[in-house]
Amino acid sequence: PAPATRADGRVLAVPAARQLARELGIDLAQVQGSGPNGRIRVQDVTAHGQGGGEQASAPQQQAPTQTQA
Amino acid sequence: MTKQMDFDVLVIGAGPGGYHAAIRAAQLGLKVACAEREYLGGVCLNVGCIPTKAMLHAGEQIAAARHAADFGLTFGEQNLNIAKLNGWKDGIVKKLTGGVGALFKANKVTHLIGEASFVDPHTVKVGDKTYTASNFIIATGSEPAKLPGLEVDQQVIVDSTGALVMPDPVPARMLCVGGGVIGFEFSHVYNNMGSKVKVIEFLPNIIPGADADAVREFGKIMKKQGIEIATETKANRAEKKSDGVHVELENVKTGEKTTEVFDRVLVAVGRRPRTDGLNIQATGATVTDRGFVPANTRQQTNVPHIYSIGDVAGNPMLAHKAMKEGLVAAEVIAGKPAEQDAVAIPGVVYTSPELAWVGLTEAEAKEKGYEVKTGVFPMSASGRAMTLQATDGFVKMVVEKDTDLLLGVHIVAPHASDLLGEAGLALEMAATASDIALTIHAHPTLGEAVLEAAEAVHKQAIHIMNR
Amino acid sequence: MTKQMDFDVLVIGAGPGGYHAAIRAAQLGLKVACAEREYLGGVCLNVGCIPTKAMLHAGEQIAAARHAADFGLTFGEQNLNIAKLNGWKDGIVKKLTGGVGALFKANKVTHLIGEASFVDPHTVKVGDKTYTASNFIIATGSEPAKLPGLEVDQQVIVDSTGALVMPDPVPARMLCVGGGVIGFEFSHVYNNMGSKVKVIEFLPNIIPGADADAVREFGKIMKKQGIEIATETKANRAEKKSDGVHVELENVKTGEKTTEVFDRVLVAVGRRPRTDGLNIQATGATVTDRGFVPANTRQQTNVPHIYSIGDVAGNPMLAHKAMKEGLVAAEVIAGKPAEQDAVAIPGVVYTSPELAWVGLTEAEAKEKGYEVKTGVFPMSASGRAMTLQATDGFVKMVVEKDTDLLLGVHIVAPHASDLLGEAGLALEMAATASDIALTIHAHPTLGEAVLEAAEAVHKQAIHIMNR
Ligand SMILES: Cc1cc2nc3c(=O)[nH]c(=O)nc-3n(C[C@H](O)[C@H](O)[C@H](O)COP(=O)(O)OP(=O)(O)OC[C@H]3O[C@@H](n4cnc5c(N)ncnc54)[C@H](O)[C@@H]3O)c2cc1C
Ligand SMILES: Cc1cc2nc3c(=O)[nH]c(=O)nc-3n(C[C@H](O)[C@H](O)[C@H](O)COP(=O)(O)OP(=O)(O)OC[C@H]3O[C@@H](n4cnc5c(N)ncnc54)[C@H](O)[C@@H]3O)c2cc1C
Repeated sequence: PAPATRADGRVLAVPAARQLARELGIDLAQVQGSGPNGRIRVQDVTAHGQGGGEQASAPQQQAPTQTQA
Repeated sequence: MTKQMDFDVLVIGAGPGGYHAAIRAAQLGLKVACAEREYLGGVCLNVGCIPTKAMLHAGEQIAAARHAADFGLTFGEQNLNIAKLNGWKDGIVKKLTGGVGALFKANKVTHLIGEASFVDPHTVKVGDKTYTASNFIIATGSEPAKLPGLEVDQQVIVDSTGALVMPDPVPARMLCVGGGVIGFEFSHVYNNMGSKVKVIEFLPNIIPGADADAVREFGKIMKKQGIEIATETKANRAEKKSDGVHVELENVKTGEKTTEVFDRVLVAVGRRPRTDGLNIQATGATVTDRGFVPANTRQQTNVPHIYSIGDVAGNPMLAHKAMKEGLVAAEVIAGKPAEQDAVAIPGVVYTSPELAWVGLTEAEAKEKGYEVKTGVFPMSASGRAMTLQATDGFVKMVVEKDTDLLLGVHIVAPHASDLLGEAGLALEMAATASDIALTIHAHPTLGEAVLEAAEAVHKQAIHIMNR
Repeated sequence: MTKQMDFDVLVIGAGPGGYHAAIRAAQLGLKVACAEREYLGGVCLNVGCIPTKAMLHAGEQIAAARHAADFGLTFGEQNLNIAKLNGWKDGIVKKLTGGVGALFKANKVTHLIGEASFVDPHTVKVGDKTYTASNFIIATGSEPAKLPGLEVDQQVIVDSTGALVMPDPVPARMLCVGGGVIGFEFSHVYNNMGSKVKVIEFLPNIIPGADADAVREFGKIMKKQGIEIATETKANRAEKKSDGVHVELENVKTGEKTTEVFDRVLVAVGRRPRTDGLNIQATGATVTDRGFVPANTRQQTNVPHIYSIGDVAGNPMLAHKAMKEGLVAAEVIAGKPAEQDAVAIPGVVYTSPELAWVGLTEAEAKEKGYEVKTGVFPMSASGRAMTLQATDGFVKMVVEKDTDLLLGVHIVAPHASDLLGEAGLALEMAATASDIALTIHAHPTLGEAVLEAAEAVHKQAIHIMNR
C-alpha cells in the first residue's frame, strides 16, 4: 500500500525526496512515507532504495543523520 | 552530445525563462548560446514585472504620505517630477538588464544579437549567420493581445508597455479595459498618482483564477481607494476627439451601451504566445492553434531535443514559472533528474494591499472532489498591520477536512507576496494546517495572520472568535 | 479536577503569555480566571512590541518621504505633530488591549483586577478576595534592568517605557545605553525623527545572539543611516545640568573616560524576571538566583500544578515564546499532548531594513559540532528590493554539509520579519536547502532572496556569481 498517493494522483512527498527519487530511478508511488498522511521524506526514499524495492540506478545520496524534531 | 555542433544548447529568447536556462546550463558545464532580438531580460525586466513594481512603489509612497497625517506627519505642497519618475524606473530596468549581460559574460554564455529563425531541427539563423546546436530551448515569450476597435497608439490608447511611461500631466480620466492582474496593477498606480480610474471586465469577476472570497475583499478595497469597477462590461470602440477618447462601453448582460470620455485608455486583455519569425515548422515541433509550443514535464516538445519554456509553453504566463521551467530544461539537457513537478504556482497582484495566492481556491478544491474546511483571519485583528496603517484584507486557508492537508492559501494583506514564501513551501512540503499552527511565528509580524488562519481552521484562533 | 476549586486554571498576568494561556484554556472548556494588576496585554501590548512598532513605522515614513526624491517626489516643509504621534500610538495600544478584554469576555475568562499573591499552593489573594484553583499559570513577565549611576526619571533619563513617549521637541542628542534589540529599535526611531543618536554597548558586538555576519552588515547599515555605535563602552554615571545630561563613558578595554552631553538618555541594558509581590514561596516552586521560575517542556514548575511561562520562565524574553508556552501550558492542563518542542525561536529587530533570524548562527552550528556550508544572497541583486528602494542587506543560510539540512536563516532586508515565516516553517519541518531551492517563489518578491540563498548553498544561485 502507498498511502502517500492521493485520489487525485498526487504523491505527498517533499521536494528533495521527489528529486532524490528521480535520481535513484525510484517510483514514489511505491515508497512508504513516514510523515503525517504518509508524507514521503528524503530518508524514506533512501530507505526504500536500500531495501531493494527498486534497483538504484545512480549513486545514492547520504541519508540525513537528523530526523524531524 | 554531437561533436560538430557549435553549441550544446542554444536558447532562443533572453526573458526570465531563457536567461535562467542559459545560466543554469552554463553552470552545469554546457556550451551555451542565447539569441535575443530585442532586450536582455525579456518582457519581465524591460516592460513587465520590474518597471510595474517600480511604478507601484512610487504610487504607494504618494498614498503613504497622505496617510501619514493619521499619525501627525504632514507636508507642504507635493511635487511629482514625472520625467524623473520615468527615469528612475528606467534606471532600475537598465541596472537589471545590464546585470543579465554581466551574468552571461561571467558564465560564458554567448549572447547572439538578433532574431533567431530555424533552418532545420539543428540549425538556426541569427542575423546573417547560422549556428548549430545539439539542443534548443524555445523561450520566445508572449505579447499583449489586441482588442478590435481599440487600436493601440501608445499615446492615448496604450497597452501595458505604453502605460509604463507616465505622461505629464498624469491623465485625469483613465479607462482600464481588463480586470486582471496587469490591469489592476496599472489602475492602482494611476489612481495613486491622481487619475480617476475606471476598470471594466468582461467576465462576472475580476482577477480570474483567484479565490472568490479573496477577490471580493480585494475588489471592495480597490473601490474604497477610489477605483471604479464595472464587471460584465466590454469596450466596443474608441474614437479620439479633442476632449479625449470617446469609448463605447456595453453591459454584456443587458446590452446597454454608453459612451464615456477618457484621457488615457489601457488595453490589458491578456497576452498571447509569440513564435512569429521563428520558423518553428522547420523543426517539426507542434504549435497549438492558440500559438503555444507545448512541452512535457521535462520541458521537451514532441521533438525531444527541442525544449519549450515560459509564456510560449503555456499558462500561467508568469515569470517565476518561466524561470522554473528554464532551470528544468537546462538540467534535463545536462542529464540531471529535473522535472517541473511544482505542486502550485503562486500568483500576486502587487497593489497595496497585495493579493497573493498559491494552491487551490476553495472552489477548485471542491471541484476536484476534496471535502474542505477553511480558516480565515482578518488583518484588522493583526497588531502589526495596525502599526503599518494597513488593516484591510485577510488570510484564508483551504485545507482538506480529514487529513488537515493544506490545499491553498489566499492572502489580501500588506506584504502578501512576502508571506507567500511560507505558504508555497508548506504546499510543496505537503504540510498540514497543524504544521503551520505549531510553528512559532515571530511577534508582531504579518505572518502571525498565516498562523492564526491555520488555527482558525481548527477553530482555535486566539485573536478572533471562532465559529 | 477537584470540584471545590473556584477555577480549573488561574493565570497570573495578562501579558501575551498569560492571555494566550487563558483563552486557549477557555477554548478547551476549562473554567479560567486571569489576574492582572496593571494592564491587559502586559508589557508587549502596552509598552513593548506594539507601541515600538508604531513609532518605528512613523519614523520610517519620515525617512521614506526623504528618499522619495530619488524618484521625483518632493514635498514642501514637513511638520510632525508630536502630540498626535503619541496619541496615534496610544490609540493602537488601546484598541489591542481593549481587544484582549473583549476576547476574555467572549471566551468567558474571568478577569480579576489586582495583584495576585499566593496564600498556599492552591489559593491566591487578589485585592481583598481569595480564589482557589486546581492549576496556576505564572505569567508575570519581566521589567527593565536598572543600571547603577543612571537613575531613570522617565523624562531625560528613560527606560524603554519612558522612551515610548516622544518629547516635543524631539531631543537633539540622544544616548542609547545598550546595543541590543530594544536599544536599536529606539535608536532607529529617534534617528529617523531627527535626533543625533549614539549607541554604546558593553560587549564587543551589538545584537548579542545574532549571526556575526548579519550583525556586521546590520551595524554598517545603521552607521550609514547616521547612528554612531561604540562597542566595548559603558556609561559610568550621568549628571543632569542645564545644558543636558553629562554622561561619563568608559572604554572598557583601554579604561579611557570621556564625558559627553545628551538631551535624552535611554537605558536599555536588558530585562529581569518579575515575581515581586507574588509570594511564590507559599507554593514551593523554585525561583533561581536570577529570579526566573523555571519550567519543563510541558511548562510545569517543580510543583506540577503550577506552570510558568513567558519572560518569567526564562530566556529568550520574547512575546512569541511567551505565547507558545501559554498555549502549551493551557493544553497540558486540559489533558492534551502539548509540548514546547520548538526547533527554533525567531528573533527580529524591526528597523529598516529589519534584522531577523531563526535557528543556529554559523558560530553556534560549528560549536555544536556541525560541519556547515553557507549560502549568501545580497539584496542589491534583488529586483524587488530595487523597486522598494531598499537594497541593503542579505539572506544567509546555514546548512549541514552532508545532509543539506537547514540549521539557521539570517536575514538583513526590508520585510525580513515577513520572510521568517518560510524560514521558521522550514526549520520545524526539517527541510533541506534543496526543498527551498526547488520551491517556486513568486517573482519579483523579496522571498526570491531566500530561494537564491538556498541555491547559493549549492553554488547555483542565478543572479550572483557563485564562488
Ligand atoms: C506589465 C506586465 C507586468 C507583469 N508582471 C509580472 C509579475 O509581477 N510577475 C510575474 O511573474 N509575471 C509578470 N508578468 C509576466 C511576465 O513578464 C512573463 O510571464 C515573463 O516575462 C515570461 O518570460 P519568458 O522568458 O517566457 O518570455 P519573455 O519575457 O516574453 O521573453 C521572451 C524574449 O524572447 C525574445 N524573442 C522572441 N522571439 C525571438 C526570436 N525569434 N529570436 C530572438 N529572440 C526572440 C523577445 O525579444 C523576449 O526578450 C508581467 C507582464 C507584463 C506585461
Ligand atoms: C520596548 C520593548 C519592545 C519589545 N518588542 C518585542 C518584540 O517586538 N517582539 C517580541 O517578541 N518581544 C518584544 N518585547 C518583549 C516582550 O514584550 C515580552 O517578551 C513579553 O511581553 C513577555 O510576555 P509575558 O506574558 O511573559 O509577560 P509581560 O508581557 O511582562 O506581562 C506580565 C503581566 O503580568 C502582570 N503581573 C505581574 N505580576 C503580577 C501579579 N503578581 N499579579 C497580577 N499581575 C501581575 C504585569 O502587570 C503584566 O501585565 C519587547 C519588550 C520591550 C520592553
